[in-house]
Amino acid sequence: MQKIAELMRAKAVELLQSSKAERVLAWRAGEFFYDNAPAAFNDVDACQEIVYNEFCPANLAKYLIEATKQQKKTVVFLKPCDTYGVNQLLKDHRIKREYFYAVGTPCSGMLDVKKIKELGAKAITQITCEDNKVIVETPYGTKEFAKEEVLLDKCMMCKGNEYKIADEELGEKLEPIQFVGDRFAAVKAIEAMSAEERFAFWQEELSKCIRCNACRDICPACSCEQCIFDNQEAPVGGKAAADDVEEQLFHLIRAYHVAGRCVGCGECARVCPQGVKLGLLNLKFIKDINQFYGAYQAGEDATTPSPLVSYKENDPEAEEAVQRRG
Amino acid sequence: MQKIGVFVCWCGSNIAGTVDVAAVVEAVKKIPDVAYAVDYKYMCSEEGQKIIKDAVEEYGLDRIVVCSCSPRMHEATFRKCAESIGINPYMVEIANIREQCSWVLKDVKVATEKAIQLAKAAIAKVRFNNPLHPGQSQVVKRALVIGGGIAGIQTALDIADAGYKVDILEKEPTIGGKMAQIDKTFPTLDCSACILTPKMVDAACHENITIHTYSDLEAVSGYVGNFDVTIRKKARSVKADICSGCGICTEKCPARKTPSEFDEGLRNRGAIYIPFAQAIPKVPVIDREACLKFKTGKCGVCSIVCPNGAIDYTQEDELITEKYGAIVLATGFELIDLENYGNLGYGRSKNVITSMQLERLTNAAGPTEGHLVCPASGKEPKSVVIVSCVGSRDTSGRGKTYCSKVCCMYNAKHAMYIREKYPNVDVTVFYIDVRTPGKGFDEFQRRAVEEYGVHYVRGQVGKIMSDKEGNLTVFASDLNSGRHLMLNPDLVVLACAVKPAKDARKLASMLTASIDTNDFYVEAHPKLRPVESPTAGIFLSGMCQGPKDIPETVSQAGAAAAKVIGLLAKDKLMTNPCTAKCNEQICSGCLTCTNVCPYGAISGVEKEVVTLNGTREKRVVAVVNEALCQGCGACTVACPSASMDLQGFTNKQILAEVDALC
Amino acid sequence: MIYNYYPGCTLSTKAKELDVAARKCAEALGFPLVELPNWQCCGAVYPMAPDAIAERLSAVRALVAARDNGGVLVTLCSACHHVIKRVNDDMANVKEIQQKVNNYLGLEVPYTGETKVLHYLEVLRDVVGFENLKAKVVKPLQGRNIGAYYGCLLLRPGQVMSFDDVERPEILENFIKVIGATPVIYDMRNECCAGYMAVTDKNLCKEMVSEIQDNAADAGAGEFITACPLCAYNLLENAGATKLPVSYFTEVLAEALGLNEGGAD
Amino acid sequence: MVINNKERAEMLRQLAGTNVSLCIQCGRCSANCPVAWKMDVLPHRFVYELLNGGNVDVLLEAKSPWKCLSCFSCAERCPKGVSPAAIMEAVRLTHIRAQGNNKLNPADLENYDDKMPQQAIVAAFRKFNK
Amino acid sequence: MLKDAAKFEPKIVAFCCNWCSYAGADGAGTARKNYPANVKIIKVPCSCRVNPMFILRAFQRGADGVILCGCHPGDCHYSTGNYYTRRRMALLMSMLNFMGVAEDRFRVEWVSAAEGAKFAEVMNDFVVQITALGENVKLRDLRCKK
Repeated sequence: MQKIAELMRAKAVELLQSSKAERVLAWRAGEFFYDNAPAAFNDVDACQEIVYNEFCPANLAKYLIEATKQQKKTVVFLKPCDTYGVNQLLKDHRIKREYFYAVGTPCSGMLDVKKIKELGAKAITQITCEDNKVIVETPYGTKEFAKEEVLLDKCMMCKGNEYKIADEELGEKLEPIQFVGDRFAAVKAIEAMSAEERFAFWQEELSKCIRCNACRDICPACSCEQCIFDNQEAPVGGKAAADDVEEQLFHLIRAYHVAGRCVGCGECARVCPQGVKLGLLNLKFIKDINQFYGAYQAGEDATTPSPLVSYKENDPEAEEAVQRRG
Repeated sequence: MQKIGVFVCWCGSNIAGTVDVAAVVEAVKKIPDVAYAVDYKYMCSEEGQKIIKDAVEEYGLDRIVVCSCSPRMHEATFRKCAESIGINPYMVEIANIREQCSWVLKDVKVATEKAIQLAKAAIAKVRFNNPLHPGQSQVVKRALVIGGGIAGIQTALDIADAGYKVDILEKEPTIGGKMAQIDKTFPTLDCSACILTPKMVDAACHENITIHTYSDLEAVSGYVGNFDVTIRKKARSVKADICSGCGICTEKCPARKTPSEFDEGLRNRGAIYIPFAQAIPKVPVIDREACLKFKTGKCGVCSIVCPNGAIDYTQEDELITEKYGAIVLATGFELIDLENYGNLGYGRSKNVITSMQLERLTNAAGPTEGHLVCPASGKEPKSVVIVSCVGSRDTSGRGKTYCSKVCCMYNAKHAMYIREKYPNVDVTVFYIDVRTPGKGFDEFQRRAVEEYGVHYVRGQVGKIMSDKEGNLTVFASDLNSGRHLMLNPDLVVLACAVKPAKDARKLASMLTASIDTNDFYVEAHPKLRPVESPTAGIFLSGMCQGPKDIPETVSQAGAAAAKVIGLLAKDKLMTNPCTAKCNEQICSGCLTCTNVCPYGAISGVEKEVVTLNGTREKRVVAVVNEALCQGCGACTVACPSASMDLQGFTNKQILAEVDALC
Repeated sequence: MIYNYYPGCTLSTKAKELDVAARKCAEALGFPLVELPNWQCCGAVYPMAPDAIAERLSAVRALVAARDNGGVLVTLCSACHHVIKRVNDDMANVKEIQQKVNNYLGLEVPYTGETKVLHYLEVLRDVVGFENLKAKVVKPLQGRNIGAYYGCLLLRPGQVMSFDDVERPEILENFIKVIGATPVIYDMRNECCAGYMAVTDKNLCKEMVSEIQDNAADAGAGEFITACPLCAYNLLENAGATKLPVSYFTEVLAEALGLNEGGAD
Repeated sequence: MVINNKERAEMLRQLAGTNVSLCIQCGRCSANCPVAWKMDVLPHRFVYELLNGGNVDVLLEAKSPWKCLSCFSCAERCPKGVSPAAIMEAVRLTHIRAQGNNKLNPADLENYDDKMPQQAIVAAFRKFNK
Repeated sequence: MLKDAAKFEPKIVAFCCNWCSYAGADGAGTARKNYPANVKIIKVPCSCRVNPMFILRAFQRGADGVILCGCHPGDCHYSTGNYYTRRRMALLMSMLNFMGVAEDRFRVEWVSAAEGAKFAEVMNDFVVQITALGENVKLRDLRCKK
């Protein structure tokens, strides 16, 4: 990964110097090496601060909206999974192709520092990956974990190492993650519950929410000028009362809202400070859409219309669809 | 502060009989902003409207709620009333307390409570109503009539005579329709062809009429005043402009195994054929499925004998596009097939025939040159049984639930002209009821009995059997005498139910015209708008709307034409102002909405907009073409940011109703 | 698929030929019949009165037994088929009957018409397939003009029996073609033979059967086949001057399949 | 207890379980009945009397129900889905459900033709006896 | 306070498209085909105008049942509106099921302008169904776990 970071810096410098771009979107180190954050780099010097390691989960795609507005050609580094979000933004006409230069950036899975800490690693000083092992250095000694144990949940549903959009690719593609199981397993487990159990599950989950809006802010499909939740004219409007529709049904509405446009990146669940399993709602819609209307992956390309703005004459009726899911 | 007036109609006893209207008035008076409320016997009457107008003046009302019948009945009336006193017509809401309340409920307390709630919902909605102003759209001064039977021809002639261009679209190779097949017409017994063919010629010669025969409707888009239509002119395999209509090809064609549609299968026609002598256009057509040239590559006789070289085996279907302001459906009818009535022996014995076959058997231009014979033996019958209601008034699933309306009269006609020409032939009509309302109709039917000695037996036939020689045995009941009969007629005529043309449903889908479960087109109102489809700009003429005889069809054709003329006479149409509207300030320009608009009314336009921060910015936003938008609202739901809203049915209005009812 | 089989009372006594041939052919054609244990007589006539619950019980018991053993019930006698299929329809669609019967029987799992009732002919047509059957015919009955006699119960009411076109059936004619003979269509093939009048009004039977015999003979039939023992009885025993021979369709089937060799012919 | 005509008509309607109000009196039932020529009161009349006439005596005294073959051609070919056969059955049941009204004597069984199928005997005893 | 089950009168909102189902409801009225007063109709131009959020809002505000009626697929006055409706509502219904709330309180029915009798039948049936389910509390309680 360190090698990739070097390549990124070199590429950023090259593109800025050749005037192919005015700006670079990449990651900058945070307080610790494991809390890297998205950042914009406007000149060659600044580019030296670009970092890349197993702790760069954020998708930079959404920052391209600003680039498009400012009409500034921007270099953006995209991990394979990030490219789906870019395509979705293109499809939604929120970004324009002429204002960004996409550099495919290899990824072998991002790690979840929370998991590492939960497994007992304290005061982490260094983390290195070797094949499927993660070695964690702490003042109290070295700990070793299987990668599977400490990968981000979203990386356990990795879509592979292909870039769906890229002007060029940096270095060689890395081996795709090997622990990908059935991404709908958790959804199926809930489906198998009784109605009462399902209700109890969601009541438990959704009651944790503090309405911080992190889930919507991170989402590459949530890119409106003004969010419906902030629009008084919208059918969900009405901020005042705690018993309002918006308050009670926020997650259902949010998930429905991006149905057909959600690329399944898992970022919403990752950034939730309360650990609400809200990504399952998105996955449920993806599963239903695949099952009712045929396989569809949002962000696969920038042109195919979403299943919610298309139809077939022999689509299943609502009741039929629910039963068919079985 | 808003000033809402609520007007509660009794509709005589229709509403007041079940709803305590005074209680409704009292209840709504307590609602904030309701400045005035009153009930009256007939709000739609002039006196009722005056009450509304006076109240507006006296109380300075700015919004009106009428609790009355369905808005489909009188919304327009009350909107006009509001407009006449300076209130924007779209500031009116209707609470439907008749169809949805007094007519479906019996208990006064329950009905009154529901009426109050419906009134509350309407009041909740009207608070969010905004004045709306209809736009205008151009009217294309040309009409399309689909179907070239008597209904279509008459409609087209009436429109053309008024000075407008009109096209007739006919799927068969000739216009004329079913009336051309009929021998004589009731109640005058005059020759059908003699009165139809001059009209066919008129239509063909009319400078304002263009006829497309052997053609199908391929695609339709647009809306009232502006329909874009694609017509498929099927390949005739004969060059119409060169053909002289001499008919040599039709005589020489060696492939003669196809039953003639026009003669109801009573004789065969060639693969190249002209349906009948007076066909218009008199240009043959090659039935490619029957033609040896097309099937085997060998033959080509027609092309050899044609003196003009008009045969063209390579002709292809042609697609033509045209714009129309109005479309008339005149697609007519056909007889039901009798597959569910195997007990009647149709198809098993040639001597059991349909009424339409009888028309061809008695027609001088028919397969027997008008000699009535039994098809099996070729001999004149000695006795004929006519069976009414075959497949009509049948709710068992075998036939049609409705009365076909024309059979009683044509049965009398058939019986009469058999007796007229062959006084020795005994004719018995089995009937359930004889239904002959209409001018001179009952008199006509009575003549069959009184002057022509036709036997009318109240009863029905059961099984019809035939032996090896084709002799028929008919079991029947005679209800008036309580007897069971066994007869041996030589010919049985089945008065089959009529049904709408096969492609009626397909056309309804293409035109978004309403259609009922029997595939008859639905009129906008059964009494007050009988020749219009609920879809603006689509009109109905003839049997396609419901069973009717020729005089009725011709009247309806004229009525449909008058409606079309009324439409085409306008230069511009007021468009429905309840269109989608984009809030450009928050529109992100994602253009998801464009995917679901059936009219292509939304486009992305780069505009300078004021952002939410108050700054100006140039970006793409969705813009609705109000002339194209029909106001379905699909875009409002597709829009992720709720910047698309539907005027007249805004999110706020609908949610206000939801809140008021929950 | 398990082919639960309901022979009915007549097939185990007076119409053994119908039964024996049917079992033999079924075996040969790969759908061995499994006789329901402890079946009771269906009652021979469908009890039309909605309050006739007891009269429906034996049919329901057979249906339940079939449901619990794979869900298919094959019948052969037209009357049994008629009664069982109509009672099954009642159990599926007539709430009152469904409730009363279930209340009476006190089944562990209430019965609501789940069993699929198939006539033997339907199995031949829809499961074996006439084309496949044709391939197994070793002794085509060439030169025989056979009039299929449907009678009334096999076809009516059309909406419940949904067996074939109730006025112009063709299943037996197609069957006749498959076994190599020539079907003769005559008008009275789906008219009643006078049925149980055999017991009370022999003269009426004779009058009605004569008409059927004449009608078939006039159309060129040399013999009848039928699926109903009572039809067979009436056609034979109450015939007048015309007396075409009658056999069960399973008998001619066995003949065509070559299963009669060494049999008790 | 005296049961009036109206009540008896209602009892028959219940017992028949077919909706007579659908009847349009077309007479197809009577035309189709293969034994109509042996009947004193034709099938359509059985529907009519329960629908309008209320002359239940005519039905109860008629010989027709004892001629009816339950062949269902009347019901099958009724354009309205009414079953005159069910009314015939209701009339039969009205008779035989009353004590001592059996039409067949089990002792006669031995006189029956020995080829007579069980089916015929069971059927006849169902139709004519309680 | 728990309502007396026997006297429970459910609140039911019916969204009806103007061209088919609202006309069908008028037809039910004209033919005097009774259905309970519990059903209150909100007119929309087309079933595709009905935002799933409207339905959620109705439930959240106390509706015990919501039914959406439109033209039969293929017969939409606007050609394609109800096709979109069908997809939107299938996903909504499936999600309500997934969350263990109210999917059986929500129904989609296609009722044409000619089907007045069907309209009344559907409403009668729906009222029976909702009455049997009792008061709707789940959607309101979804985030109320203390």
